Amino acid sequence: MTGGPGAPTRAEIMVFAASREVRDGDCVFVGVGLPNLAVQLALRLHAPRCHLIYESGVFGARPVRLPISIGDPCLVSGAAQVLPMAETFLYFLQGGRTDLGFLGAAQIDRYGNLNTTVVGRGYDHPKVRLPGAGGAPDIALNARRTVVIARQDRRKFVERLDFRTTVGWAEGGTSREAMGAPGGGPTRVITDLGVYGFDAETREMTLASVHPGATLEQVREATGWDLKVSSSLGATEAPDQAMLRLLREELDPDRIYLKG
Amino acid sequence: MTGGPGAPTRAEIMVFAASREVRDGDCVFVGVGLPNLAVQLALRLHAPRCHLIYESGVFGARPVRLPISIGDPCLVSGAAQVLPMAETFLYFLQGGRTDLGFLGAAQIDRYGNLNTTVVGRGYDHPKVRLPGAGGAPDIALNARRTVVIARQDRRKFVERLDFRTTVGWAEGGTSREAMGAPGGGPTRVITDLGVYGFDAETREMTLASVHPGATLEQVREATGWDLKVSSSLGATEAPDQAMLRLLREELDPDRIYLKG
Amino acid sequence: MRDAVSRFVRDGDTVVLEGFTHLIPFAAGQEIIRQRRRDLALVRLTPDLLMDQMVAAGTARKLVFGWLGNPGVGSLHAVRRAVERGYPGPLEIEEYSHFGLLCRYKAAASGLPFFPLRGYRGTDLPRVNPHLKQVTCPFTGETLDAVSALHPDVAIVNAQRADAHGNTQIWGLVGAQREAAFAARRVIVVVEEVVPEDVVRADPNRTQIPSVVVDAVVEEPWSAHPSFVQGYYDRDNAAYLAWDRITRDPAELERYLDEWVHGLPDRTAYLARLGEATRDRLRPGPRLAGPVDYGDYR
Amino acid sequence: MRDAVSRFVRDGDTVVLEGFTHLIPFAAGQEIIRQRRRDLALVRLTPDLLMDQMVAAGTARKLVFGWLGNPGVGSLHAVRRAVERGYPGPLEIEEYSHFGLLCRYKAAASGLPFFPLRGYRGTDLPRVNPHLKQVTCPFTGETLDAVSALHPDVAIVNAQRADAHGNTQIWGLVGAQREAAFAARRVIVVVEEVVPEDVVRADPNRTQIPSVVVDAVVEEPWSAHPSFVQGYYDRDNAAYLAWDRITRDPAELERYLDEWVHGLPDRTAYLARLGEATRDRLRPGPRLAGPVDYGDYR
Repeated sequence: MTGGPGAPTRAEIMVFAASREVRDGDCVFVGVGLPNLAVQLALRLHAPRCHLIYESGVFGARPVRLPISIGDPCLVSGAAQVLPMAETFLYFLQGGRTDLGFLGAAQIDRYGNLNTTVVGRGYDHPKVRLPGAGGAPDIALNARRTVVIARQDRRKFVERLDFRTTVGWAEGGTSREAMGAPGGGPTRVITDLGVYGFDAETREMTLASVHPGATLEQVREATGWDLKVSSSLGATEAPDQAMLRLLREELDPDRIYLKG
Repeated sequence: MTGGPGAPTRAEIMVFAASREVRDGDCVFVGVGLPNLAVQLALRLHAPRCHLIYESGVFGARPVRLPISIGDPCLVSGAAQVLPMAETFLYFLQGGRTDLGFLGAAQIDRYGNLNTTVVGRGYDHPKVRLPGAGGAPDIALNARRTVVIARQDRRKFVERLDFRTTVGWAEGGTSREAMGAPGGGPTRVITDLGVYGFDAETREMTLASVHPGATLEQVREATGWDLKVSSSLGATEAPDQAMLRLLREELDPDRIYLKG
Repeated sequence: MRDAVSRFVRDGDTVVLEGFTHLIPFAAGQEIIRQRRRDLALVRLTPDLLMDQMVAAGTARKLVFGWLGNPGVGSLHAVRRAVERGYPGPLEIEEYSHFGLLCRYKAAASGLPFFPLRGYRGTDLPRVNPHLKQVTCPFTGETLDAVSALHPDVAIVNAQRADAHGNTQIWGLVGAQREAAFAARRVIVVVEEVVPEDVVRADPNRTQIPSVVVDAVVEEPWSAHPSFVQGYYDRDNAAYLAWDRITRDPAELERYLDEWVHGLPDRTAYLARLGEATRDRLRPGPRLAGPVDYGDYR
Repeated sequence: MRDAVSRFVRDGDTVVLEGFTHLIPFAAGQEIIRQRRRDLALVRLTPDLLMDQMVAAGTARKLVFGWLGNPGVGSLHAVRRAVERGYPGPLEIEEYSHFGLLCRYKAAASGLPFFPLRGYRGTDLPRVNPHLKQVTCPFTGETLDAVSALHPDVAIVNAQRADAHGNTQIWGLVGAQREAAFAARRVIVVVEEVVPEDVVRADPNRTQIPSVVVDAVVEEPWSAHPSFVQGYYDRDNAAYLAWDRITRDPAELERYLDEWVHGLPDRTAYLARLGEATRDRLRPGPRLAGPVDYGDYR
């Protein structure tokens, strides 16, 4: 399945892996881009009754084109409900009605804490000013499960964040619980190299599978700390031809999100 | 103007006096019954641009019949806005957008504090169980001005309330301010015998005018404390024939609220 | 309706029945009476005739409310008898202002343990209700009032229409239905009409309650009678006035419950008994909202 | 528009320009640039291209925000230059999550000095922002996050339509417009169409903002371009993509402002320059909401 013209790209493997995190019936807080593709794929495959929630205020979206932002008008036309943004956060997220949230990050540490604020240690004079928090801190705190999707390299997978925008498992162990965080914490990290879980006790990120075409060595090279690896490390399941056709021909025909 | 078949009744004088409390442009939190008639009258006479707000969630109502409750469907059809009830309280009332609120009471004391909860001192085993708070405590606390409309007798105008449901000027003087009440406090009490203001310093209820047909002696008789009387005590202005025609023929033709 | 009440309303539950003057869940309340549920804590901003019936029928251990009356008419005699004289049995009460009780729903719907407001200071209400406390603003140091969250076991709300999944649309007074539904563990929606999904999805801003919080959708026309449904029927004022008379005498109230609730199998029988003439009298003329365009974005 | 901005927006003001991806007040923001307002504190959940323009044009002393980017495209280069290098001048920033900033509007709209939420614990945000503190629940003893109220001097919001009094209707994403309007001291509403009062009053549940909080109603079609208006026009993605290119070079950005803002007297000239073909490309096909009946109650 790897190699040949029909072989899945790493972006496609990421989207497929992310789609497997969606369970049927889930209320999913969807971000734009890869998470949106992942949820669309899940809807067509194994989770036809999952509900798409966008922080812009949309519940039960049925977009007939690929949305370009989380507020695209195609998410509204034909949706089940549009709410004021505040109520989307208050009732769906903080009210405990969200099963799954997807997040991205510029930096992530071994406990799944995220930085999307600044690169460089000086907050007031950052080397790079990133977009900031958006919906992420609240999604990470309140959703039952969160999945982080990010391309992986050493500048992104860091020993220490320059700024903690969004809490994951905090300092690991029971530290997240101790701060009274209501949601369930990060359950998966999906990159272009592999899929990670978190140790049930230490809450440290643990490599669960490596994508077809990538090696454990590449993964370690792209990680800024001494990476824990699962004793049952396997290869990430890749999408089959039917799924690829769905992704390429129906969901993102213009390759807007599947460039890489 | 008093006497003769066209003479105003005491209920009509009350409604007219209440209508004079509405200023043009006011946002008025309207209760049903006499306050509603008063506001309708004000709209037709001197306050064509006042806005009717009902705690049921209606802003800018234009009822084409006499509403039977604060949630009558005739208040919705043709209104400028319908809001969730919570937002009506949060934004219009607590947010400081309400100029005037009307209240009723089963008991009132000299500082304009109100009881609509129980008659008899035992809360758990009351002699009479009254309706309770409704919207009153919040209106009294947050509106810029409040006007109390009540028929007057000694059991209603009491030295001491059996229960304080709604705060007026608290214990008088600066005690209301001291508790951090944002609204302006009660400005008028209108009964079937007279109209009252509140002393600018002591905040004690003070008789400002006696209705045509009633006497100061009657008023004192119907008051359970030693009543303060304004040095400039006058007669309450009565509605003229045109206003009476409006009230009787257009606003309450079935005499639903103007029975008395 | 029978199935929904039987499955989702249990003895001892805390049950919110909302709808502010509009869309009062009479059919659901009467089904609860018919199924002889007991020891319920009934919660409603304005108890109205419905709670008078449910208290008289012995379903309630406790009444949680904001304003207790027959709106525009007078007292709720059955509730008053229970509170004043413990007749026919004791009834615990817990009272708020409308806004205070609303804020309890709002806190629960929002996953907050409390909600801050300006509402109770200077009154005797906190003296008789442990759910009213105060909280200090961490920025200004100011003291505000606060209510605790109320998480009902069940919320029952009426609406004009829903799709089969429970996406529920209301126009006219929306009251506290959305907050109550999001606050509750189980939700029953009772509608005048179940409509195709496309009807709801053609106007998503009208949806008050999303399918995902709804456990049962019951289609039951006229289920809010004698209250009203905007655009469908008017309040039956004659019934509100008659209630005042009926309930002054406990024996007559018993007869009413026997004839109109226990003696009838369901709402269809109630409507037949109510008669077509009454329904004709209550139907308003049309007053249509203009359509708006959401746009077809491809 | 010229009069509304001239009368209601003053140097040094805190100005909220809301609209989440939808109904972004571009025409109003560009008029503020044209009138050379200075030292504004600009507040917006998602600064977007509009704030990039306003910062580049030197109107802003401070930016208050939740997420800083060109949605679906990339960075806001002008804002980044200001924050990273103080170019062309210093820019103070104050940042929140979307929910946190929303709660600041909500507190102010509700007359509360703070709003409780679950949002910041375990992050570095409170370290750099004094408006993020904690509050203790008086019932459970639990510690919650809290934000202070934000009372802007001015809120500018776009909408599909309003009547001449300012009763304003929005469908599609309603964002934070209602909260921002109730929170503000002065409100400017910019609409695609001013409609007769009867159109608004035929559907009062659609009204987001009531006349009583509105100081000026400006009718200006296409005033949200290059963002979108549900049912009227789509987002102009080409413009969002072009912005990324234009703003990489400060000189080119200057030229843009000269040509498209300072060099044009008003929005009519902007639309003429934009051209009919672009507008045709952005118009969606129709997708109508069905009408509902409010009933004629007499």
